[in-house]
Amino acid sequence: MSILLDQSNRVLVMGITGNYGKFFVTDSGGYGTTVVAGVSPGRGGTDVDGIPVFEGARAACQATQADTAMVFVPPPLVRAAAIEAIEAGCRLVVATADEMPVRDTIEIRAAAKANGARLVGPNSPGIISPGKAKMGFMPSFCFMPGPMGVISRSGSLSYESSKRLTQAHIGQTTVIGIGGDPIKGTTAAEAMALFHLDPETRAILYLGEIGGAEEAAVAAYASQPHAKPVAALIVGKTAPPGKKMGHAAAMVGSKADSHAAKTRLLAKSGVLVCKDLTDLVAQAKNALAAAA
Amino acid sequence: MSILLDQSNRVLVMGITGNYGKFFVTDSGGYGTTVVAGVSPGRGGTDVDGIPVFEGARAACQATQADTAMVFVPPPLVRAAAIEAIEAGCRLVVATADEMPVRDTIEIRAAAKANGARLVGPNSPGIISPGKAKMGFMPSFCFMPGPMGVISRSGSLSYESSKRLTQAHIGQTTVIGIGGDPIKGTTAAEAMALFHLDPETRAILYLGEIGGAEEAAVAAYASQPHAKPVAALIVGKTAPPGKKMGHAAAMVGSKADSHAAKTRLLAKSGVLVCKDLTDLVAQAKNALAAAA
Amino acid sequence: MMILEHEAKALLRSVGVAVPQGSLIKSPTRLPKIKSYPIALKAQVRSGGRGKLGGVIRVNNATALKAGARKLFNTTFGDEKPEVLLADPWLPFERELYLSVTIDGTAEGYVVLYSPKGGVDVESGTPPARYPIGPASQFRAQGFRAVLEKVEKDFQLREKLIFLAQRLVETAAARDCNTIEINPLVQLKDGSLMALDAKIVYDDWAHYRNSDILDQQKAERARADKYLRASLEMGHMYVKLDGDIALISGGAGMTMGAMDMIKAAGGKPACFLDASPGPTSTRGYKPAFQMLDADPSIKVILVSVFGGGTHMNRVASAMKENMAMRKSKKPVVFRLDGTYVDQVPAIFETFGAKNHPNLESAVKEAIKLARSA
Amino acid sequence: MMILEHEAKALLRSVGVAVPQGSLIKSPTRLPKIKSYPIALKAQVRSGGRGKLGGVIRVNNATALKAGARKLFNTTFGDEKPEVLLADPWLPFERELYLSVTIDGTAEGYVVLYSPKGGVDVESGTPPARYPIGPASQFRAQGFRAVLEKVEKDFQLREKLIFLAQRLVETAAARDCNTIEINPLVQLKDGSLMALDAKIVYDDWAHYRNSDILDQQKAERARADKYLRASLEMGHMYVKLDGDIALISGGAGMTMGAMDMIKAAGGKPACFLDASPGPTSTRGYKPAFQMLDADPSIKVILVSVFGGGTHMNRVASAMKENMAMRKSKKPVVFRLDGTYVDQVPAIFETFGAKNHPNLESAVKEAIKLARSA
Repeated sequence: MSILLDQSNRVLVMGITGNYGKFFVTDSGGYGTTVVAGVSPGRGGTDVDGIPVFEGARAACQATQADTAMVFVPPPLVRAAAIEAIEAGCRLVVATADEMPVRDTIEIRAAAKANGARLVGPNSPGIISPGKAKMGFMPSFCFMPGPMGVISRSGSLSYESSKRLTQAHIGQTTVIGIGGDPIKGTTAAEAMALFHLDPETRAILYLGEIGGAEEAAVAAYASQPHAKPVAALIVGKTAPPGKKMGHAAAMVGSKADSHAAKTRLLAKSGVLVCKDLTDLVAQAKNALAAAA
Repeated sequence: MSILLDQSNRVLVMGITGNYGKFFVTDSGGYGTTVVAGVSPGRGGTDVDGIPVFEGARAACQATQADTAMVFVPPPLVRAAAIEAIEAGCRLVVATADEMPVRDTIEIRAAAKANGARLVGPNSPGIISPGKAKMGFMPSFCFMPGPMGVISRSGSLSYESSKRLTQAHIGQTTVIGIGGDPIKGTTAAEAMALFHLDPETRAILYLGEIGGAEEAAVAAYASQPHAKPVAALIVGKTAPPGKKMGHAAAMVGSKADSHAAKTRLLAKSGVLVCKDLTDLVAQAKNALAAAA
Repeated sequence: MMILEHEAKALLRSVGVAVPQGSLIKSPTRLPKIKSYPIALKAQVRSGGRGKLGGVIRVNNATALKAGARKLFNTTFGDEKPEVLLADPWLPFERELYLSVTIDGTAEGYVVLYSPKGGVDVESGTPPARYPIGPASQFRAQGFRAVLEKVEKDFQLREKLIFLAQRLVETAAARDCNTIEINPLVQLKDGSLMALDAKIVYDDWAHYRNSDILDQQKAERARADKYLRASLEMGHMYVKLDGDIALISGGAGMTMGAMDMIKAAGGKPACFLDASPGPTSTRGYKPAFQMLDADPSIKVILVSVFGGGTHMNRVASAMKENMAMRKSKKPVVFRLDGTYVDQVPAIFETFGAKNHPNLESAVKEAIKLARSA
Repeated sequence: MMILEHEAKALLRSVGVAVPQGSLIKSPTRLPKIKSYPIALKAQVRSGGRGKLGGVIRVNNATALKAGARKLFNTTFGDEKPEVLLADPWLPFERELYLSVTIDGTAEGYVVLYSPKGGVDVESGTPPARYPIGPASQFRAQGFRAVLEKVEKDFQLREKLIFLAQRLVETAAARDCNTIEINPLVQLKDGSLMALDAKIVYDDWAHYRNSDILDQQKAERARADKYLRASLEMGHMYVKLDGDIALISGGAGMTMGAMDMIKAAGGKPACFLDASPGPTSTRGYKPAFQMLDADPSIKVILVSVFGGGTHMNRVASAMKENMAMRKSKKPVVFRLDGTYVDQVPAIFETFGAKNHPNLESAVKEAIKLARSA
């Protein structure tokens, strides 16, 4: 199995007539994702590679039973598009856009909560359930199906890490990019809880950073009695304090934000902490071994 | 009967330890209103004339089954107090304060709607069901029980008009002050609908002003086939265009706002329009006669 | 209260709305260097209908600017002369549109109005399309899109309008604006939108959380004469009319009702004056009497108060003290009613005043006194 | 990005929060006339710990002001010298408190933090009380009151804090502030609250709807040298470190992962440079190479990109063109991977570059080259 995404998700593409939208139809559709509709106001009635385009999300969902939305509109428009998709009935909305005002994300998350939906992102590579479906632009060759659930705060790092797993024949149930922003549609804690309930996920690999409170949530999960084994790589050991490292949330502001504090807390909670990227596969194997 | 308010309402006074709150306990309590509790943060555990004071609305409602709130706090604090009362379970909230920012009223009204509650006010004298209960500072001698439902945009004008009715032995089921602000907790249309359903209300007297859209709603009610007879006094015949006459909503901005347009529309819809205050009792009598 | 066009544009610019890069002219003798002509020279006044009254001039060179500025500074629009002019670049555009956000009772909050034809004649055309919102947080792109689809064919423009309207609604809520009107909103050659004119009305009662509103109130008082200033500082609401019977009353509806009755009985009301704030203190009425006593067009003052929370014994005492302080011999007619009105006659007796039993009687006497003055 | 104290106070004042009536000093030779001493002379810098570094001086007279201003203008705090000083009246107060609003993931939005003991040592004391809100519209007086009741005994103060906190939360949302911190918030003798210091952090990504943020971004670029300015204009995220191996990467996590690996392998990273914006164009990388080539402390440049939506064939072409434009002889090590990486070797062959098969190998070569440079 997998979490959140497989071939049964019926995907609506918000902004389907843009470059990203068109590439997504080809790339993710080719991967196996069930893309059923697109929205592009003013272009309803046309199609993109055979996928029908609608004026709005409500019409699209009614006509195609779409239940999942991929948002590819410019950052200032993401809030409106995501909330439109949520209110039209999409239960999963993935927003990859970075450069999103935090307030907009807060409002999307609140709208999702009020409607029983889930947001993944923003500032995220998206989510892939290898061999089944992907929502985002992950390089497909880096992934293969298998028992490892992967959670990542960073896009490229999730590709890099997944490729290392795949080369070592460790497949993944789902790889979810939770994003680098301070407010996340899906937090590490929420992603851990989903993997916990997924019977095929035997162990979890968490890819974290300095700054923020996600790692504390990972530690809290790992220290529970029936937790699945967790391996973790935390990057930013060499980041200076007080500087924002690209991601809005990646900054050592207080002591708890630092690489040392985070890795110490994780190790204490029973997480297999990777020394660095080179150590990743070894700890992933240890986690799977612990699950056996 | 009456609308919204009678002796069965269990009234909570937000801001009970202030001057207005204390006077209300004496005055309205003496009139028959069932005042059961007060809120004054920091003064919980004390009492005002035997009415217990609580730290917050939730505690007050739980302890006393209060279901109705009278808000007597300064205008900048009304929004917080009203929403607190609504979320604590009060189904009717009366706010008399003027000088309220419109945005605050919009938010209170939205909170009331979301919680199935009703706001009366702001910038309103409140509401009185003669002989039963009053929420506000109406001079009690102006009112007596009887068959006329009265709706007023203005406080003093409702006292003046009710006194004239009372002197002419025309009693009132309920006199509701809907207030002079552009956004009203209870609109004229909503008040008309409540009087329509009240079996003891035989006719309705509406006291309106220039500006705003309330009078159009009154006309719309009156033109319905089974409407109760409506008499109306519209003040502001001598008001110059483009000037705000005290009430934020009382301004002739467009042609439809004017005294002439409003009285014409009302008359056309079958409303008995009073020429001026002196004509009020005569038209009220005509309305009651029409109901017979 | 309404702010001037250039102030409204500054606020719009600050929230990301495109406006022309104009310059301000504060005196006809201190003119700015204009880099490129033609420009639109615009009188900064609050009165409506400025365009039709010649308040906007197209100016092609520095000489014309000098003449135009002198002319506009010397023109009265409605009842105000401009204290400042705005010199905006004269921009070519493709279309004139109308977009506004305002407060609306039937919308239970904010409403967006859009008309595909903006400009000075917008009011005489088809009524604008309405998108009722409620609280600002309830703005929905799909909701406004559905309204626009019926009146605006250009779908790319529709999306730009949705984005702009949401920003205007957010701004109205955040800055306590009861109206933000852009007319015309123009579409430039590149398809982008720009606010060529703007009208913003602040919520007077949000002054404590918005320094812009507080500053406007101070400026409004500074523009008033000393008597009116004192009255405004007391919180009185005052509108001057052209009659001779002044009215001091409480409550907007009651005050208008009394005005109407004066007129119906053959008199001429001289003002709307709602003295509800501070209604029981001597201090509360003092600036009202001072202002009305100083006004030569006023012959009689009618005090008509019907109080609930306002106790009539205290109003009566306040009247006694105010009468003792007055130097004017203008007659004052009293009609107090409401809570504790039974105590009024005894107080009035101490200074020889009479309390009329009803409004009709008081109005009748006021008219008689005005005629004989 | 963080704004200066006096800018933060101006914003707070505009939304109704009481702040001292201070004056700005822009040069040690142009000092304002101070009506009443003592004053607090405060260096306007973004760096933390200003108080402990002597950045706030109590000044008792005009002579001391001159000396104090000269001293502060010549002091470096962290890595910045003040360009402006703030002269605030030195106000007596009863209590120092701490109040802030910030973004918090576990609160799913805004959180209010309050500590009954404010001042410079707030971080070393008991952690502040937390009131998690979510979206700004979810602020509830009763919610914050329940939090305050546990830590603040003065019930009148509690109500003032609730009112102020709601205004701060509204302001954070309306003006796109990710943090508004008042420390100390002081209680004056009359019980009222005043912000003696203020720190506001804007949301960089809300620049298009907030001219204050846009202006701060422009000012930040204006402060940067020409190379960094070009890089910032491209949207690159750059943090200088003290090593000699520069890194051009894409994605924050990947970039940090590579930095860490350089260090672990015995090298010294010279920067964090995330070039994700415009990641496939020649133009996108040009300012990065120019900046790093011009920096004498840098010996080697390591380009490490692992792309999903970023196609490696286009990155490889962009590298080819950038290499052709460069005048510097600094060695560049490449490691590209991800979408269309199979097309990279053919492109690299045309200009004699080598693509490393993995990060370890690329890092190893970069370290070797740095040692031999």
